[in-house]
Amino acid sequence: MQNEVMFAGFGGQGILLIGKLLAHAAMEEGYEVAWIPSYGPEMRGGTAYCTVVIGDQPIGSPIIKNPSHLVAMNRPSLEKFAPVIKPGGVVLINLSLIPVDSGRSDLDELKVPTQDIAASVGNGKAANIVALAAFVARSKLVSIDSLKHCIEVEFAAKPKLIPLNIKAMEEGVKAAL
Amino acid sequence: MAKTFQRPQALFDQPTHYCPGCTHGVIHRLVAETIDELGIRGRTVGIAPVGCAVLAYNYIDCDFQEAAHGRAPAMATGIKRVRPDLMVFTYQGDGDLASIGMGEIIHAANRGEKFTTIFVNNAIYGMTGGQMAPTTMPNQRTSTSPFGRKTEEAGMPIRVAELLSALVTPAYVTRQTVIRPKYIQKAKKAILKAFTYQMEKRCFSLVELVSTCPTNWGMTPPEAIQWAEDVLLPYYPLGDVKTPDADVKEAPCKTK
Amino acid sequence: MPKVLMKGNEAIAEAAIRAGCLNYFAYPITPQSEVAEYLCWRLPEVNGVFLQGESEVAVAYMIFGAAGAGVRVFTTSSSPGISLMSEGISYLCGAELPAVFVNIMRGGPGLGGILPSQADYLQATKGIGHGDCRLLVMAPASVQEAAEMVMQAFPLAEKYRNPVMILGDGLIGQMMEPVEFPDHLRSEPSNKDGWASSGMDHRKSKTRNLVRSLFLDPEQLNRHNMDLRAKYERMKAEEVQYENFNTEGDYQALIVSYGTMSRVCKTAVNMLKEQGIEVGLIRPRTLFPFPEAAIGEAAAKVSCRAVLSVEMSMGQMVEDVERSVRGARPVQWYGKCGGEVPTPEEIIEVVKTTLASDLSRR
Amino acid sequence: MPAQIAINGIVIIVGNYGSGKTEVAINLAVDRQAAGQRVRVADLDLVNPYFRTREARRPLEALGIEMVLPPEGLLQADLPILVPQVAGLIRDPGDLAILDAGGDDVGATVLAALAEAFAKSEAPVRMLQVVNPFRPNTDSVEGCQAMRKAIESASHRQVTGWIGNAHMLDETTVEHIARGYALMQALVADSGLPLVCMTAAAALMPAIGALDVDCPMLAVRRQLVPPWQKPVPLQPEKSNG
Repeated sequence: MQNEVMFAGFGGQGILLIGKLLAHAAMEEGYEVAWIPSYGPEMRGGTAYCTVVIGDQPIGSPIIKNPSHLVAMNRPSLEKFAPVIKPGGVVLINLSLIPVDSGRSDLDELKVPTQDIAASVGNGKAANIVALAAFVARSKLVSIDSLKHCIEVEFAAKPKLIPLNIKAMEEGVKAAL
Repeated sequence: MAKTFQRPQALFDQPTHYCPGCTHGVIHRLVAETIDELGIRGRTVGIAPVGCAVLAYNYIDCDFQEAAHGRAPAMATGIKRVRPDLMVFTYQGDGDLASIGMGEIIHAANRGEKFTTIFVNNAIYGMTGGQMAPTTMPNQRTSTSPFGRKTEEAGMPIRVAELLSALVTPAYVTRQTVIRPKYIQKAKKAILKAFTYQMEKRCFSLVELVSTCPTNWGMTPPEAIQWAEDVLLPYYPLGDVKTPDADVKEAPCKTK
Repeated sequence: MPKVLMKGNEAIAEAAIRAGCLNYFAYPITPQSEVAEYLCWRLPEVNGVFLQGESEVAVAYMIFGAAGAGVRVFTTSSSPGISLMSEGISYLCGAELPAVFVNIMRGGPGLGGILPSQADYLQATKGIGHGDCRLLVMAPASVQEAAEMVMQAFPLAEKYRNPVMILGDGLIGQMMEPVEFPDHLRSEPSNKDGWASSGMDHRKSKTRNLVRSLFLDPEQLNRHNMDLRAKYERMKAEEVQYENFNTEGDYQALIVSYGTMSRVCKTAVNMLKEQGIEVGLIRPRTLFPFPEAAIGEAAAKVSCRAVLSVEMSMGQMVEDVERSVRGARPVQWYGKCGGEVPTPEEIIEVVKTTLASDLSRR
Repeated sequence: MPAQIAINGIVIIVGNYGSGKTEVAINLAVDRQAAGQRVRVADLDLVNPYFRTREARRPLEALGIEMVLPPEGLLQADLPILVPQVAGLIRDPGDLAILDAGGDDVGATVLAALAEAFAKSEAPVRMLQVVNPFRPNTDSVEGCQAMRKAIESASHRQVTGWIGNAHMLDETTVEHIARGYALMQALVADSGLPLVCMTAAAALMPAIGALDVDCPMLAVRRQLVPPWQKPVPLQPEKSNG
């Protein structure tokens, strides 16, 4: 079994970080993981994306043509990647910035106003955590407990940020229900 | 005094390969005497350049590394950073230091690397057969400037000591010469000072030594000395260009 | 210690420290600058030396100086930077100094691009510097392996008194994977008293050492080169590393591929198996020495009808694969470069076409 | 043709790059040694580390010709090494001291540094310029004179005579030597300096008799050959003199 998750959005939305959090959580649960960034010029201010591969066998190709799932944080990302997602995958659409849907009927679409939710817990910047939590709650690739643990580890150096991000996570999980 | 004629312990007892009238032999001796006087032979590493002094390790008796052309300051940086307890000096000519290795010497000096550079400036490439150097004088004929150095094409000769002293960091930059006995004591003192500053962990020091190359200049040794005095010294004035006590406010140099 | 999730570049940096190498000189270049960005704070924690040089040319000689002084030292760079270091690498080989160079390859020629590539294969294995010099070249295919190879590289460099290169591609440097570091190794070349310019006082012998590569007497220089050659021959005898994948049973074709590319090929091999087509794979872990015998043997298997060298280059390793197969089977190349990475689907297509054309010829 | 090359004291061999100075110096030494003169040779080529007299040191020493060279370990060094023995040789050259300088004015520059030694020597000093008229810059009287001027300026010495070394290596014919001789004659007329000798490969010597050459001929046995050729053995012939 192998799942590939594409995270995509604008540079500065914290795309690479939520990819890393998912990879970390999957690793903690004993899966084989790989986090593959796009490190092209587009990462500087333009589109940022990364792919997280989670499997129970050693991971072969890190180049993924058709990911299983998509977390789209802006409209160009949805338009670019929704067509290549494998049927049956979860597609998270950041409703705060994307007024359209994926255009596919064979995907599990999950629309979440991530910015608005993040703003409601205290900081719009936590939209990425809201999105990740909602995606995890829907796809069930890892447990929410693992995710929580990894968020705490990630922000260990800035402990003031932990409560905010945990709150954002909890609201994200609720949004997926 | 008999002492003057004693062979320093750091100098091998063998004739050099240098041409008659060449100053490398004298400079080797001054470096060797300095190493003896400071008692540092067992923790000194020299870096021999590409140039006539490539075989300097045949004459000076301490650990040595042999550099690629121009790279001695980078190598000295490598040694000194990982082994700050060692005493490190580079021995470089004008082609090596002022042409191909200009980038390395400027950055090593500017980082304040704690080694000493002996810079032998004889205004010509000796090893490769008398080609033009960055320090070749205007109208000086060399094998690659057969009609004399044209300043409109090659610019004016580079005054290395002044150039490096424009940097804030270096501790000690001086220009001396050994072309006549009357200059040698001062040159010796400068070399001793440069090594002492290194022992005191002060930033980079460089001693430029105006020298002769009778063979490639096409002169007898006495003619070469006279030419150096008449032509080189007015353009390359002797004396300290930068001392560690100047610019104390800005420079990161510290005594231990 | 437990597994941690790290970028290849970070893992390479941390692995060097755990291998006892506390000295790093480098110049930034994408896609490996994270190594310097990691070590600039990590090395001071362990009282190590971090220095950003003014150029790759200077860095190569900082490495020379430090290696010549008898300490473990390494640098990391990417293709154009390695080209600038290649003069210094030749001097290190000539002076027989141990050091580790990591090349996280990007696209070329010239400025090329910053995306992953394997286009420095020939440079690393055959053309790294002037003169008869060779590097021991190791090619990791995962972050874990990159870390392990860095840790192996230092003792190997010291065993042979020769630079060792870790040849990774941009993905190896940029990808994050779980990594587990083996225990600490010793931190100094154990044989350095015989050759390092570390100060006479620090040696029992109290005799001086010269670190040099100039031999004016042609007989002496020839002898020196014969000694170097003997070392390279010893590497060939003792240091070949490779991985076999799906080669136990019969297979119709054999793929040779290394680094990131080999992982794509493994996926292709698994997918082909599902379609009933068996393909074997050999992944060289060392590129010099090259696993000639293993590839020659695997290609000679009766069921094997063709050999395919798959690379992120325009056909470089294929020359060594051809040399290894020695005409026993047709050898083909497939590859892309400049940041384009062949997908498993493309490789499946190429394997099928190769087998079909091979059948039609019979 | 006159059989003897009349030289003694100090003979400096100069000429442009590739004029054949070194082969001339070697064969001149062999010729004079065979004629009974006690010959010493100094390799003064500090410029170009390829094709220097030192490469023929073994066969020359076997003939009893004394060589003044840098120390053994530095023979192949890319370093200008002017050993002090050269000054000694100049002060006391014996029967004949041949100084083989480097090519062009650049190679002759070293002679200026030796001016004091020359001044102290009582022996006659000749500076002979070797000319191969089949080389690009010395295929005319003007070219040869320009090279002479450059060498004289760099060495601070006057050229005193010419050696005609007309050859096309292995493709040399008698015709080449005849054409070379014609140019040397024009050069003698223009410069007023004597033609000390012409050269020809030893194998060509029998055919030279047919030419109307009014100067001594030096038989040349090539020593500085590429690795795929063997040097012509330096057998000292009985001199006619």
